[in-house]
Parts: sequence; structure tokens; C-alpha cells
Amino acid sequence: MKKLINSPENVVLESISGLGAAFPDLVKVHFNPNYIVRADAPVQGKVGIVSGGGSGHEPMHGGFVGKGMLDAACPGAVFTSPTPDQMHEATKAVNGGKGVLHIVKNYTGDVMNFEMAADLARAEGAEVEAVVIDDDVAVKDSLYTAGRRGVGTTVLAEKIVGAAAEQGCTLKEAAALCHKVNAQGRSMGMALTSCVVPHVGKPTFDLPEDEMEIGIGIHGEPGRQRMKLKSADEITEMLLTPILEDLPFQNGDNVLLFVNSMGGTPGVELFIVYRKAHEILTNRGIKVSRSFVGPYITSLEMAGASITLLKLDDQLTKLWDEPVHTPALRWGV
Amino acid sequence: MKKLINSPENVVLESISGLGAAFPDLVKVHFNPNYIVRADAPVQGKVGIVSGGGSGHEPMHGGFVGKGMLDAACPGAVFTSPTPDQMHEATKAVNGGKGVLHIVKNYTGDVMNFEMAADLARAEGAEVEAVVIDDDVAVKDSLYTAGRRGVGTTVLAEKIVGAAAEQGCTLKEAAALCHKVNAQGRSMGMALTSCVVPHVGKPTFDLPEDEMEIGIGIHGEPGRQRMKLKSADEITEMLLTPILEDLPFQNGDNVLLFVNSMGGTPGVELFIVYRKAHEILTNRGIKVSRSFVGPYITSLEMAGASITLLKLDDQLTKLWDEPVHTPALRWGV
Amino acid sequence: MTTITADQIIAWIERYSIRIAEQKEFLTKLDSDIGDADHGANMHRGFQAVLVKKAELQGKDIGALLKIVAMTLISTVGGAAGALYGTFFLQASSVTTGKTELTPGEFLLLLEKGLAGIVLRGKAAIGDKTMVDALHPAVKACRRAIGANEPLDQALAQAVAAAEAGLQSTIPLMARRGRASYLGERSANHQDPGATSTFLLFQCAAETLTTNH
Amino acid sequence: MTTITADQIIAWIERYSIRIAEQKEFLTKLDSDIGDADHGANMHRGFQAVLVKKAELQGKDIGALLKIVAMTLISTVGGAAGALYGTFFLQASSVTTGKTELTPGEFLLLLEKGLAGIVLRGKAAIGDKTMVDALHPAVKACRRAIGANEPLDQALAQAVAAAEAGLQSTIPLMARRGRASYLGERSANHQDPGATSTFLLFQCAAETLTTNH
Ligand SMILES: Nc1ncnc2c1ncn2[C@@H]1O[C@H](COP(=O)(O)OP(=O)(O)O)[C@@H](O)[C@H]1O
Ligand SMILES: Nc1ncnc2c1ncn2[C@@H]1O[C@H](COP(=O)(O)OP(=O)(O)O)[C@@H](O)[C@H]1O
Ligand SMILES: [Mg+2]
Ligand SMILES: [Mg+2]
Ligand SMILES: [Mg+2]
Ligand SMILES: [Mg+2]
Repeated sequence: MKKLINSPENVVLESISGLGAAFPDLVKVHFNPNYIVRADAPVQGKVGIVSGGGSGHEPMHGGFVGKGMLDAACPGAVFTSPTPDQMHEATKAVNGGKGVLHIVKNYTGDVMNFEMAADLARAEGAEVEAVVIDDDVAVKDSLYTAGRRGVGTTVLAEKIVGAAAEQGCTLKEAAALCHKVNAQGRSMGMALTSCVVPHVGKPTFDLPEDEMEIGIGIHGEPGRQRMKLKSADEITEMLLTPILEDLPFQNGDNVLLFVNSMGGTPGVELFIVYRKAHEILTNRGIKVSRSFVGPYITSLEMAGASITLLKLDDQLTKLWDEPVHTPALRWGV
Repeated sequence: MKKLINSPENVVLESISGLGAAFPDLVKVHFNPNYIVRADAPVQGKVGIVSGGGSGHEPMHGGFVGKGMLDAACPGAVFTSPTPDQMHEATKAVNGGKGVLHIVKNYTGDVMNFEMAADLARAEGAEVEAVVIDDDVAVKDSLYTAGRRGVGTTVLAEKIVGAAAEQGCTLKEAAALCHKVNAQGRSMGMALTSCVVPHVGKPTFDLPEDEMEIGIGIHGEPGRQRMKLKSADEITEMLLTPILEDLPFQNGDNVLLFVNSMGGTPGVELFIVYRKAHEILTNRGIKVSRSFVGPYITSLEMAGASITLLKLDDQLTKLWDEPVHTPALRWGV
Repeated sequence: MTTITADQIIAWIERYSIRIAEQKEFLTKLDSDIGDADHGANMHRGFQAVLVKKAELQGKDIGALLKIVAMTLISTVGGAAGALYGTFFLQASSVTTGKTELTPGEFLLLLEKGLAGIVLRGKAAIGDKTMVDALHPAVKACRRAIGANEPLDQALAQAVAAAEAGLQSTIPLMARRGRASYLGERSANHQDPGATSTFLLFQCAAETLTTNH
Repeated sequence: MTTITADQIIAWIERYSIRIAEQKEFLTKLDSDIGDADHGANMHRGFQAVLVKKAELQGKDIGALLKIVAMTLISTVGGAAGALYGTFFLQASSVTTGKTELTPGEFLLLLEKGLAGIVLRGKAAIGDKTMVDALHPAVKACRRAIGANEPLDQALAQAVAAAEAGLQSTIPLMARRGRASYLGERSANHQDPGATSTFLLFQCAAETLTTNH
């Protein structure tokens, strides 16, 4: 295992310490239980937006705490959902009197722990809503399974709902908006390499030099299918086609195209994928009116990429463009 | 070789196409010769700022083209300096009547090709100045060598000089400011893994599981020294100590601390390095007044990190804070 | 009639903490194949935190000490296992409040409540390839044996056997709950990590609850 | 007295383009050890672009055709090699304008000018572990032989031998110019890639400039 770490046990603690030291004007890091809040939390009269999940997906979620996005993030151990006490404390810390929205990625652990946290907070009289993000078309949805995973759309939901909260929407409105973003967003990812979970010390799976995994999630798990390595254009097509069919996205739609690095894939390659995705969409009469390209929801150092497509309307577009000021995302301010 | 590419020959072309497609409001991509200019170039009455170098360092330089930073970037083949005709065309395209500054990283190829381009432009009557960035303390400087390499400080110089140009400074002032940033910036980097140059198809060097390279540049070249893998804290100290001694940075200084990923090192690790660097500086009475953390000057998918320290004064701090709107860097707008 | 003392419950928890430490790599290996390679680390983190609180457990009634175990797991494990094992022990604690020893029938109630909590929380049915596949048959074996007034050591021996059979039954299954379900058909031919840790829990129960320490 | 025709110059350039294609991997390997693994690709890209223009070269005087070679290299190679070989051919062109054939003395002048251009541009001295270590002795050998009125084929044979000796001499050296200089002591015990491509240039000259095609 080759990583810039001191010990597997301290990865999360030291990393969020670093985040806090780097951006003291934006975030405050609380330890034991661990959570990251806006430096000015709680913001009175504003709905609090809380997310969280296992670590290893940086900048998500800690890097998205700040004005116009999250009020708090709860980092779990690497790839392990955080615990209810973290979420509960974070919820209390950001409740400015208008209630708190939990944005939860659809993983059994995350969902159950957030449920327990919401129960704790409600027992103390707080108003809490939770919206589960499940946008990964690689996973077949069914009542009898855990359903789809929450992946790239989570980041877009955090930005858009964060903007609405900043503008003073109610908790109900925030939850409805988050459901809407989730309903209009679809994602799919692939891996060229496995990642190495620090406490494991070796790759989660072995992938031969000439093979790739298609339909992966963000936890280093194998994908739906392993196959021979293909060209960037073919891979882009394989990721985008199921996304396009699933909603479906149609001729005339406006979309936000989000091409994401799984961590180890550098910018030069991401833009090759972006180029092909843009071409496919344009050929179908779908207008890419917003673009988002970079490592925003990662799997440690995994090489690979995911594509997220969000159908935009005026409301979503305006909220996407609203100012945001977080360690990892900043514009308009 | 596992990369999201179509063919080694097309990497640069397709990647800059993607950049252009993603950010049509910010940049225009010109092919043959290849260069990327601000969508509104030339800006009349503004000094043009041009940089360039081999590709594979994304987002540098193409991702830094836009308001408040570069007017144009010239991407060479991967790790190969661009050619004088690219630079010459880019220079013409951004000359708004106040002359053009070339920001050149100190590599023999870059320096010679930019010299030839400046000769061509001057022969046509354009006012051109060039400033060479050479901030890498890993390389011993001497009159009888190629001197230090240009690394992380380049990005900071592009931001700061870009801001000054936006405010209407003269070419002479821009050049003087660029010299100042270069004089006050120092960097050092290390690698955990080699990168794979696309047309080579295999790692530039082999690095055993338990070893690392210290004092690397950004072209996949081996470093000054190979040694046993150490902890993140020890590595941070090894990078920062020669930087601190070189200028030297002193108790009471204000600095910008830039912790950079070489491409394959994810955010979670970068902040572990940041944390230790911040601690070392604080212990020495050096105040980190600005922070910059992420993959901004990379070596393809190389895992590793570099640290850049820039001594700040009011002028540099204000210019750093000025609005910038480029594909890879955006704030205040 | 044999009873189970609070000290035996502590011994059970302690033995299980050690067993988890021993089996950490194996559990993680199982979770690498069809999950995210953290089940061993998760369980180990939680039960090490429980071990640290051993002094606090001593002298408490069973409900109180199980509540400490539950809260410690809930606040240190995370993931599916944290919520599920935390719920198991929280429910187990709710029916043992104030008790310093348990009759076999009371111990059965503890298990029943724990199982019900896990099912309510995780909504898994038998055959979904989860810890329920080991837990449910183990509880059922206890229910039968204790209902038939068989001695506790025999009841627990049968529970261990049933848990092991349940664990084996997960191997061919395609997962329908939890992270392994994302793998679809690729989840088959792998043993479920959570069912494995549940089997170990019964194994440790059999080793500790029927002898005095 | 033998002269060198424009067609022979074209044959030289063409032969060299093929040689570079053959030696591409080797040049890149040398540049991996002490540079950035692109010298082979750089030279190949440039000379393939020259080959594409072969029809344009034909019928031109030597100065004009060398100028096309120079400009093509300058605009396609990049890196140190692009600037340096580009300068070499640009300078070579400047002293051959209008000429359709070259006497040995004129050919020597071409080399002298090319060398001077490279030294002016790159500021490397002998012993800095660059292409100059091959180029300088090769030009010197020509200077002596042609000055002594030895036949051109012998002059070129001696130039090749001198270039090869110069190339070998780079192996133990520590680089003081170019990218290899960043490696400090680690640059020793490696053959310089640029000196190698320069040696090949003379090798191809000897193969093409002394026979008629
Ligand atoms: N809905 C569920 N009901 C019961 N058990 C479940 C459920 N989901 C997952 N599990 C169990 O949890 C185990 C995984 O635990 P762990 O790896 O610690 O958590 P995570 O899946 O969050 O990484 C699985 O092997 C399975 O036995
Ligand atoms: N200043 C210099 N003068 C002469 N030759 C040089 C100089 N710098 C580099 N070279 C030559 O250029 C070669 C490297 O060329 P190449 O790899 O194509 O360019 P780059 O170093 O820009 O990647 C070196 O092997 C060396 O012979
Ligand atoms: Mg997990
Ligand atoms: Mg190069
Ligand atoms: Mg797991
Ligand atoms: Mg080179």
C-alpha cells in the first residue's frame, strides 16, 4: 500500500483536521463525535442541510460544507457509514429553528444510521426530514433489494438544495426539491483499477491489465460486469446509454453533464470522456447547458470515471448558479 | 497501460476539445496550431498573459485560461514543450495593444521554444516579455546547469499576474510582478508511483512497493533521491524543510500554503499532508494566511504530492483574492 | 434450572470481542469479495471500544450492561453492522432491564427481541443473504430446545449448528439486501460476512453462557 | 571533386526519418532513464511530418528545402530537440540558399553553422552531456578531413566515428544542461538521447551523401 498517510487508523481524523486548518473561515471541525459544520452554524432562520457517509469520497461531503451548500457533514470511517451520534450532534449544531434535512445516499448502513439519528433528534423535538438519493442506473431497482445506490447526483443535490436553503425555503420545500433532483438525476461509473482501503492494505479486487469493471459504486466494490478494456469513447457510450434510457432523457432536454473522476483518473483523461459524452448528447438533441468536471465524489485512489446527468429546468439551473463557498466548490462569492 | 483514452496520439487534441466543449463561455480552443484562449480575446487595453508547456499537467495551463488569469495557454504533446508557432499565434490572438507576457517554466525546451516565439512576435512589432519560473528547491541551482525547474509557483504566478493584468497594469509591471512571485515562491515534490506516458505505455520508472522518489519534477522523471517509503508526516517535513531554508521563510511571515496532488493522490491524503505542513509552519511562527489544496499541477496519474510556499505581502494577497473565472479556478464571480 | 449471570453475559461479550479480533481479516476478506472490505474492521472497532468499557459493565444489571454495549456499538461501528448489531443489543437490553440473571426463557426472549429489532431495522427476510440467515435459524433452534426444556448447553449447541447451517446456506444465494445486492449475480458463491459474524456470536455464547467463570 | 546534390540532401533527410522511426523506442528508452521519455516520440513526430512534405522538397534548392525541414521540425517537435534540431537546419539553410549542389567545403559550412546555432540556442559546452558532445567532434572531424582535401566519404566516415566516440563519452558524464541535469549524480552512467539522435544523423549522412541516387 502506497499512500500519504501516517497510519490507517488516523486517516479520517488527520484529514478532517487538515481540512479544518486549511479553511477556518468556512468550516469548523468537531471531534468525537466527528462532524464538520459551517463556521457560522447554526444559521438562524435557515433550514439546516446535513449529509454524511463513509470517508474516502473526498471532497464529498466535508469539502461541500459552507455557504450555499451543506451546513454539516458527518464523515464515517473509510467506506463506512457514520454513526447516529455524529449525525445527531451535527443536526443539533445546525438547527437554526427551521428544521434539518438529511441528504442520505442509499446504502443500507447510511440509511439505517440516519434513521436512528433522525429518531434521536425528533425525540428531542427537532424537525427532521430525510431524502435518500438513489441515482445509480448500474443497479437494477426492485422492491425486494436494497435498491439503487446513491452516487453523483448527491453532489448536485447538495449544491442545489443548499442554495434553496440559503434563500430561505422551508424544510418541506427543501425535501421536495431534493426529491426532485434525485428523480431527475442518473449516474453510472466504471473502474480501471481497484482502490486500497487503508486498513486493508491491498486492493479490494484484482483487475488484470487489460480489464475493467463497469457499473461500480463508490466503495471499491466490484461492478456489475468485468470486461476487456475499451477505448474512452466506447466506455463513455457504455456509461451514458443506460443513463439516457433510464429516465429517459429526450431530445430538447437541458441537462447538467457531470463527469467525475473516481480519484486516480487525472483531468486530461476526464475531458476525453467529457468530449465524447457531449458529442453523444448533442447528437441526440440534448443540450448540455451546465458542465461539471473533476474529482468530486471519489473512491480513494481508484482510477475510473462516472457520468451523472441531471435534467435541468429554470429552477434547478438558477439554484445551481447561485453563489457557493465551500472548501471544494466556490463561485459567485 | 490503463487509461481513459482512445489512442496515445489523440490524447491532447481530444482533451482540449473536451475542455472547449465544457466551457464555451470561458475559452475558445484553436487547433493546428493548438492553443486555448479566453472566449473574449483579445481584451483591448489589457496586457495579454500567455503560458504553456507540455500536456499532462492538467488543469495547468488550459484550465487556467479565463478572466483574471491566463489569456492563452499553449499545450504541447504530453510532457513536451509546445512549439514556437503555437506560442506565436496565441500571442497574436491575445495582444490587446498593451503587449504580452510569457510565463515560462524553466525547462530547456520550454525556454528555447518561447524564446523563438518571442523573436517571431517581436519581429512583427509586438511587445513581448518573458518571465521564467524556477521555484523547485529539489534542484541545485548553478550558472553551469539548466537551473531549477518551474513547478507549483507557476500556478500562483498565473493567478496573481492575471489579476494584475485584469486591473490594467502595464507589461513592465506584469513582468516585474511575475519576477516577484517567482522570487518569493518555493516548491518541492515527491512521488509514490511513476506515471505512464501514453505513447510509451509503461511506467517511466519502476518504484518498488516500499520506496518513493523525493525531489521529483512534473514530467515523470525520477527524483533526486530514492528512499524507503515514510509516513505522511515525515514526508511533509522532508518537503517543507528545504523550502523553508531556501528563501528563507521566517517567523512572522505570511504565506500561501499550496499542497498539490501529482494527479493520482486523492484529497483525503492531501489534507493529511496539509495538516502536518500547517503544523510545522505554525510552530515556526509562520502564518498560513491563504491555502490552496488540490490537483492543480499534475504529472498525469502519478501518485504523490508537492508543496509550494509563497511569501505573501498585501499586494500579493489582494491579487490572489481578486475574482477569477476559469475552468479550473473560480471565485468572486 | 441453570441461569445466566451478568458476569457470563460479560464473558460472552468479551469472548466475542477476542474472536472478532482473531477473525477480523477473514471477515474483511469475505466483505472484499461482495462488499466494501470493512466488516472485519467495523466489528473490531466496535468491540474494542466495548472492551475498553469492561470495567463499566461490571456490577451492572444485564439490561444496563447490554445498553452500554449497544450504545458503544452504535457510536463506533457505523455501516450496516453498526446499526444492526447496535439494534440487536439495544432490543436485548430492553427486555433484561434490572435483571442480574436470566432463565433460559428470559435469554430466549433476549434473542427474539434482538432478532425482531434487526428485521425491523433491516427489513431482510431469510434467503436475502444477510446476517438474518444465520440469526433466524439460531433463534429458532433455541426456541425449540428451550421450549422443550432441554438444557441450555444443548440449546446453544443446536443454535450454533443452526447458525452454521444458515451461514453455509448464504453461499449460493444472490444477495437481495445490503451492499452485496449491488453485485447481482456476482454475489453468488460467496459467504455473507454478516452471517459469519453472527455465527461467531452464537459460537461464543455456547462457549461462555453454559459454564461459570 | 565530388559534390552533394539537392536530391542527396533529400535522401539524407529521408533516410534519417526512417532511422528515427526504427530507433524511436530506443531513443525513448534512453530518455526514460534520465529525462521524460519523449525524445523518440518527439523526433519521430517531427521527421514523419517532414516525410509528408517530401514532394514539396523535390526540385527546391538546398537552402529552400532545408528551410522547409527546419520549419516543419520547429512546428511539430517541441521540447528541447525541436528548438535545437530546428535551429540546426534553419542555420544550415541560411548558408545554402540558392544552391543546387554543395562542395565539401560548402557542406562543412552547413555543419559549422548548424553547430553554432545549436550552441547559441542551448548554451551547452562539450561535456555537458548533450547532443553537442556528438555534434561538435563530428563537425571537427569533417573540418580536419575536408580541410586536408580528403574525399567526402572518408570525411563522413571519420565524422561518424567521432560522433560515436562523442556519444560514448556522454555515458559517464553528469548532465549539466537539459532535463537530465535535474537528476544530478543519478544522470551518470546513461547515454544521452540527443547525442544518440545526432550520431544517427551523421550515420545517415555517410550512407546517403557520398553515393548517387
Ligand atoms: N438489510 C439488512 N438486514 C440484515 N443484515 C444486513 C442488511 N444489510 C446488510 N446486512 C448485513 O451486514 C453485513 C455487512 O456489514 P458491514 O460490512 O459492516 O456494513 P456495510 O455493508 O455498511 O459496509 C452484510 O454481510 C449483511 O450480513
Ligand atoms: N541546452 C542544450 N543544448 C544542447 N542540447 C540539449 C540541451 N538541452 C537538452 N539537449 C538535448 O536534448 C535532448 C532531449 O531532447 P528531448 O527529450 O526531445 O526534449 P526534452 O528534454 O524537452 O524532453 C537531450 O538528450 C540533449 O541531448
Ligand atoms: Mg461499509
Ligand atoms: Mg519533453
Ligand atoms: Mg462492508
Ligand atoms: Mg525528453
